[in-house]
Amino acid sequence: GGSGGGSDSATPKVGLITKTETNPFFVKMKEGAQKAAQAGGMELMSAAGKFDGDNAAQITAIENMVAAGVKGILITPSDTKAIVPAIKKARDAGVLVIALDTPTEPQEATDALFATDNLKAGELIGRYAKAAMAGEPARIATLDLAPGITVGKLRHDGFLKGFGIREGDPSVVCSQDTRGDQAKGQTAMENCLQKAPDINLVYTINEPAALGAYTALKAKGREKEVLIVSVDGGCTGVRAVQSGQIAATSQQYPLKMAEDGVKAVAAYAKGGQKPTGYTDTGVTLITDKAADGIEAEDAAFGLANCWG
Amino acid sequence: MTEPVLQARGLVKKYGHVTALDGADFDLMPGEVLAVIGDNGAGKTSLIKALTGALQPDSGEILLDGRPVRLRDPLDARRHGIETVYQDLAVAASLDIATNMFLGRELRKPGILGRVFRMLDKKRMREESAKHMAELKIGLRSLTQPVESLSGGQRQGVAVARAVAWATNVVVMDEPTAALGVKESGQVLDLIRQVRDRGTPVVLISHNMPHVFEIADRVHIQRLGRRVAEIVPGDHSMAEVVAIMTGAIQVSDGKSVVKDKDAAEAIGLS
Amino acid sequence: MTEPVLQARGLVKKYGHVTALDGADFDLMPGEVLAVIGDNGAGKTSLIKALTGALQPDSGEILLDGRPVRLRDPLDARRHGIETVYQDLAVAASLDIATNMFLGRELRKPGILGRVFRMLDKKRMREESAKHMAELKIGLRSLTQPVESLSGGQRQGVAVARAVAWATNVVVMDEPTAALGVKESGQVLDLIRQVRDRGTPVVLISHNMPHVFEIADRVHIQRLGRRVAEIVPGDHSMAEVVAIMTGAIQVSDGKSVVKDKDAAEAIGLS
Amino acid sequence: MEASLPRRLISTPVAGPLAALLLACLYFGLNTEQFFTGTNFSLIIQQVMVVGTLAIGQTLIILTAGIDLANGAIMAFGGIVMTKLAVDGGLPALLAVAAGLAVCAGFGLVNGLLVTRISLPPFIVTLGMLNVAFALTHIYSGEQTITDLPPLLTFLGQTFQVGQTNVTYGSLLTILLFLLFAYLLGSTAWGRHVYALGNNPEVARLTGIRTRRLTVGVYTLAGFVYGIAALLLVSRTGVGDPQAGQTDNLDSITAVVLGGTSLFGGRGMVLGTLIGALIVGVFRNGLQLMGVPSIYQTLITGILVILAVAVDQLSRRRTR
Amino acid sequence: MEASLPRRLISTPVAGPLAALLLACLYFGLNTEQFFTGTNFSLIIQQVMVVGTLAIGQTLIILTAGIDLANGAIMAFGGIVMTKLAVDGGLPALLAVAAGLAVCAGFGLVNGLLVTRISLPPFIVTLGMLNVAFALTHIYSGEQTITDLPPLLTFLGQTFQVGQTNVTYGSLLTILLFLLFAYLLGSTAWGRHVYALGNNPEVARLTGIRTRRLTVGVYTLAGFVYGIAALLLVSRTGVGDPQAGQTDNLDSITAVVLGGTSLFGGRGMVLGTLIGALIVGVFRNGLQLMGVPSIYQTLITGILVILAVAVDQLSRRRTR
Ligand SMILES: Nc1ncnc2c1ncn2[C@@H]1O[C@H](COP(=O)(O)OP(=O)(O)OP(=O)(O)O)[C@@H](O)[C@H]1O
Ligand SMILES: Nc1ncnc2c1ncn2[C@@H]1O[C@H](COP(=O)(O)OP(=O)(O)OP(=O)(O)O)[C@@H](O)[C@H]1O
Ligand SMILES: [Mg+2]
Ligand SMILES: [Mg+2]
Repeated sequence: GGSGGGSDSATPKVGLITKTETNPFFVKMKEGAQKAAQAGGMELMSAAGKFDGDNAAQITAIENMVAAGVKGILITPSDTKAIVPAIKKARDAGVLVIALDTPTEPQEATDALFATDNLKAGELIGRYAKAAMAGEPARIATLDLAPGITVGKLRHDGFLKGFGIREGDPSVVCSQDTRGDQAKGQTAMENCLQKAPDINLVYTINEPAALGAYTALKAKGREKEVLIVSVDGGCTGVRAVQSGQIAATSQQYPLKMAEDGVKAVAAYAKGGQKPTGYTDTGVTLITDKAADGIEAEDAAFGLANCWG
Repeated sequence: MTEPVLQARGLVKKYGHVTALDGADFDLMPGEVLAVIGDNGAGKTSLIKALTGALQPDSGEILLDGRPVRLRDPLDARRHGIETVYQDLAVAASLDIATNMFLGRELRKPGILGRVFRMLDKKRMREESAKHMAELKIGLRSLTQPVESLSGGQRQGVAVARAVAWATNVVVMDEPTAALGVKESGQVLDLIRQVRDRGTPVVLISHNMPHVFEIADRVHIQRLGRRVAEIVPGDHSMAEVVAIMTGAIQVSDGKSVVKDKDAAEAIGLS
Repeated sequence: MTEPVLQARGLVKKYGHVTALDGADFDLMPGEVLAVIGDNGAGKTSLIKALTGALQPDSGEILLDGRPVRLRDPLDARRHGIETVYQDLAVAASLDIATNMFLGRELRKPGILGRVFRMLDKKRMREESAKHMAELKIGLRSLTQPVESLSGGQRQGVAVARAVAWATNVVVMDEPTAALGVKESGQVLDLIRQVRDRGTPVVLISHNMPHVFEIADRVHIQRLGRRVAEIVPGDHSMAEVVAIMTGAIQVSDGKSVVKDKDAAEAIGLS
Repeated sequence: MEASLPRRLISTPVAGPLAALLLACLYFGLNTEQFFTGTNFSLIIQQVMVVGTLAIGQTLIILTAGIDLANGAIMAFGGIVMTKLAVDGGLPALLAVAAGLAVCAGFGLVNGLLVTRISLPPFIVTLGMLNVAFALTHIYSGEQTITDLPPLLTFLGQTFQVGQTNVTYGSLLTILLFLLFAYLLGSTAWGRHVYALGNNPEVARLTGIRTRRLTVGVYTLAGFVYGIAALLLVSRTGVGDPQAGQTDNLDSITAVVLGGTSLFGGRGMVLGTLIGALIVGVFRNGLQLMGVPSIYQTLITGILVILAVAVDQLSRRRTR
Repeated sequence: MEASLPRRLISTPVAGPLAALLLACLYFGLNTEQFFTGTNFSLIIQQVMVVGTLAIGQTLIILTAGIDLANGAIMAFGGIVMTKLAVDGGLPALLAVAAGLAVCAGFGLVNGLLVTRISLPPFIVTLGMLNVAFALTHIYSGEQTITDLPPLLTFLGQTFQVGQTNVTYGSLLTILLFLLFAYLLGSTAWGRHVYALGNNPEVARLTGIRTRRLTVGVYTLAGFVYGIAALLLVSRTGVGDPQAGQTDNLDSITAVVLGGTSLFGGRGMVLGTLIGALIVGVFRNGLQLMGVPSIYQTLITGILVILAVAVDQLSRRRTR
């Protein structure tokens, strides 16, 4: 390529737009995309929102990438509905658009979807938690993401579904937003424990929040009695599963999503076919304390496949 | 006896424990130059702020042409034709001279531009400002320079020119010459005479006794938040007036009464 | 001839197109009260700002006791024992009187509290401030009230008291009595005399000619950014001095030379 | 009396920001092929129009020595009100838009009243309102993005052709708003009063300006402008988005300050704000076109914000 | 001369915030069982200690009429530097901490130099630095959370017993820091100069204060305090977290302003900031104990921020 990452029009370009630029999940996704792009002789452009839910920045990124002449755009939509018109414009301009990780609404707004099912990820740990509690009455705290963010809602709903309860069930004694931040997760858990000291099951939106919760529990000396379940499958998280801090987590595969996505764009750029439909990149329950009747892999498997 | 243009009865204003005005009276006769004098902190500024709507007295009443009025803010006073040069806060520093001159009473362009689009007539405002400033003979390089780049005296000049230009009823000046040079002070005094000659009474606060004796028709002496005397300069010597001001002697019914003998001696009376 | 304490040669200061100082000279003799007079905008403030480190002249040199010095900031001047009362910016409004008096030279508690913990001796600072303020005979209710709640004159008093209290070499005052009442002005003039009598020379900028003639040993007349004359008050009448100031007459070798005949006549000379 | 045009241009406070903008354009133009195209410029304007419009209101408030941290949140709420009333509430689109504008102006009014009646610092009032508007947005929308908008709500997102380039009506409206406010601030008595107020409220009061009423008016008008920004946002994205505008408060302040307006009030120009907004937009667009990874874009943006204002400052110091 | 103690307490600027804090405590105490317990109070202090410590630096800067938008980002970077050097870099823990503190102080120094040497507005400098520090954090950490810290780095998170209650050493350090800065600002010449500087920089300069040097010193010291906040954060969470501190700039400003310090500089007290930080912590804790959903917590916090300052203002107006 030319100077400064230049604009050698010979190399086809592929764009990757993530929700934020700082979440390890998306960083891993970018790494995967970068590698695949190099292998496929393509130039990767990347962009991200400033915060989870930053639709405007994603629209801006799509526009700029179309202006830069990309062949295809891979996007993890921050707002599954709000992004649709911008995607439509890009597709009208002949750009292939693939949703990664999170589907748009409607799903057909993109050419294809390579994703984990977040609802299913939540459901897995919900079912696991139900089995692991073994009939003991649950006192649940949910440490959620932030108001109105799709992933957070899907995982939360999935967890409740898997656990067999509904929103508003009295066994959920404390719910708090954490923005997926470890310090905020810790504060939330501390306050939850003040409110309901007998909490015995904690659902967390991601592993940093889970580790925050663990720290709060440990300060109370209750870390052994409380079951923490989470979603994501980052390496830090899996290590926490291995050391018993987190009981189980649903592992996702951002690397694979990105690699597949870039390959699809590369194929399309070479005059190939547009991919279509939904490709599930899978989700795996990771735990070292298997529960009866729940399919799971152990932490060793998790570490071998973890991201971040 | 003619009726006072502007009158106050029993004005009281307290700031926490400090009593700035303690039942102050005030009378301004038509067409006169009334000097208000008094020590620092005597309540001169507070008095005229109350008279010009800049301050709400706690009690007491203000009468304009014999009718009680309530001046809720400076705009009310302005509407009654009272214009004021305030002691400290006279001009908006980052705005230019012409803008300051016309602040709150901007001229609009004639015709549709002004009436519908409310467009300012900057050129005319500049020209008229130049005229007013020229009357004061304050040398200025440009009317478009911000006031903050003027010397203290020049700034004071802008405030004086503004008040004189607009007053229709009363002009009040709180130490207008404090920052002015000899020449410029002389011009302000001339201007005050001109204003009086066109029939508008002037209230002048000043610490400069020669100025006061030169120009005032009557002198209001303020002390400890009150009017302690009203005198005509010709009837009293400067030393006597200063003595009244500082409380060394007291006045009752227009006659001086020695109160504090030591003090009176100290300043050379007796 | 004795050597000047403070001297300046050819000071130049330009603000954009405005030339505030245009080759100004300055000489202050030991133990004298030197008045600096001139029209508004003549460059008096700019001159003394340059002499006290508050302003960096574009060119020219400043000599202290005959030796060239560079005053990079007001602290440098202070270290040389030069204390200044500035025209506008004298005090920090939200701080109390005692704090303002001691700003930049705070007293610390004796012993370990002061030396190691650098603890302020607030009580002593309050007491000493009270003493200094009392010398000026400015009535104050409390030394702990913020300066912003004082009247203009009281505020000026604080600045004057501070300068006088600390000066060891030169006191410079830029219109210190502009906002002061008759009594308070008198006290400042007394204070200036006291300072001179203890051997410290004083530079006094003032527009008040009676004051200048009452107190000054010599007068520096500033005009259009330059010193146009140095006179002794006794040798000239007030009218003559004003004429020099406004450019109506010129001085060469200590003798007045009429320059602008009309102007001279207008102010009553000839 | 009047200085010559070039002299006036140099001494105008907008000169520095303008120079920064032109330099940035030049740099990106030399380093990427796609930058200097009509389509790309049209794009940049579309991308800055929402923050730019918010920044108009922000300029008004900053000129009075205030600050508005709530503008993005107020806009988001206004957008939800418009879209939800039109789609779920079954209101005619025009009425829904009017309601959205009214709600935004209402927020401005409340801000103004709190600032003047209780003498609260604008920072605190708008910080509180930021949370209030954010929460109301999420409660009222039920976290749902609102889609399938009637055409009137997206009209401003439509384009018309200028030469080869598609320009949206929204871009045009934004430019017109800037010109309108430049006129109001520069050539009407109201504008003079706003400057005087920000310069020194006590002076303004003493010269007979009704400062409280003026302040309330400024905040209300700013709120109304945020309502227009909401409409622009809705028509740009085609949806009502409860997540919108979360960083727009700082972004709009950045635009205002990059445009040379003083945060202490009383000094500045609204056209400077337009330039400030464009600077941010040009950097984002140019860096993206050059393929700079987004974290480095953040780094560079940070440095450039400082540099842009530094150049401005240093150049002013020289001409002084 | 000296006013009586009760009179002084009422006239002190901290009275309003203190009243607000006590009222809030009373309310939550009456409405939840768990609020009035030693453990809960210890918890609240732990929860506010990081933002509280940041707010100490913020207070210093706001007293000089500045503002710091970068403090959270600087802290995050400092935390990453400490933990990464200790864990990946193999540096002795003490040295790693020292390096982290130095980096934070260095950021403060750069801010101070930019503010004084080029006369840039603090808002712009720290807005730029916010981006710079944020980007550096993510680039240097490679987005990895750093775990398995040596004990020294988490020592401040350890607890000791006071009666029935576990108190962390970090909480103690935070309180001590507040007392130290209350002393420095209230009883040393340096403190007087900071107030004078914020009050009117020109007056300060003319009275012989080296205002530039003082300003640079204040920013550097503030940066150092952010370094301590970084250590507190690391020991509280037990990890080095690149995502930390993203909302702490506004949170710390909120604490400062709730504590009665003027954003225009020169007026305020650092103990007010402690109270301001506690107000926020008490509300968050109390509302959660009452089971109020997150989004309503946001709403209520917004209203209460306004109310707290309004009550303060109104009570002052009455005593005037
Ligand atoms: N805003 C205020 N807050 C508190 N006290 C005030 C305020 N304004 C004036 N005062 C006090 O009220 C008294 C009268 O003040 P005022 O300014 O009216 O005096 P003055 O006669 O104009 O004095 P000067 O000749 O110095 O201007 C003074 O003691 C002053 O300290
Ligand atoms: N900061 C500044 N910027 C621009 N011009 C200035 C500045 N300071 C002073 N001037 C100009 O320099 C000239 C001299 O000002 P200076 O303040 O020294 O006069 P002065 O003799 O003290 O006047 P006064 O008696 O009114 O105080 C004036 O024309 C003034 O407008
Ligand atoms: Mg007065
Ligand atoms: Mg002067």
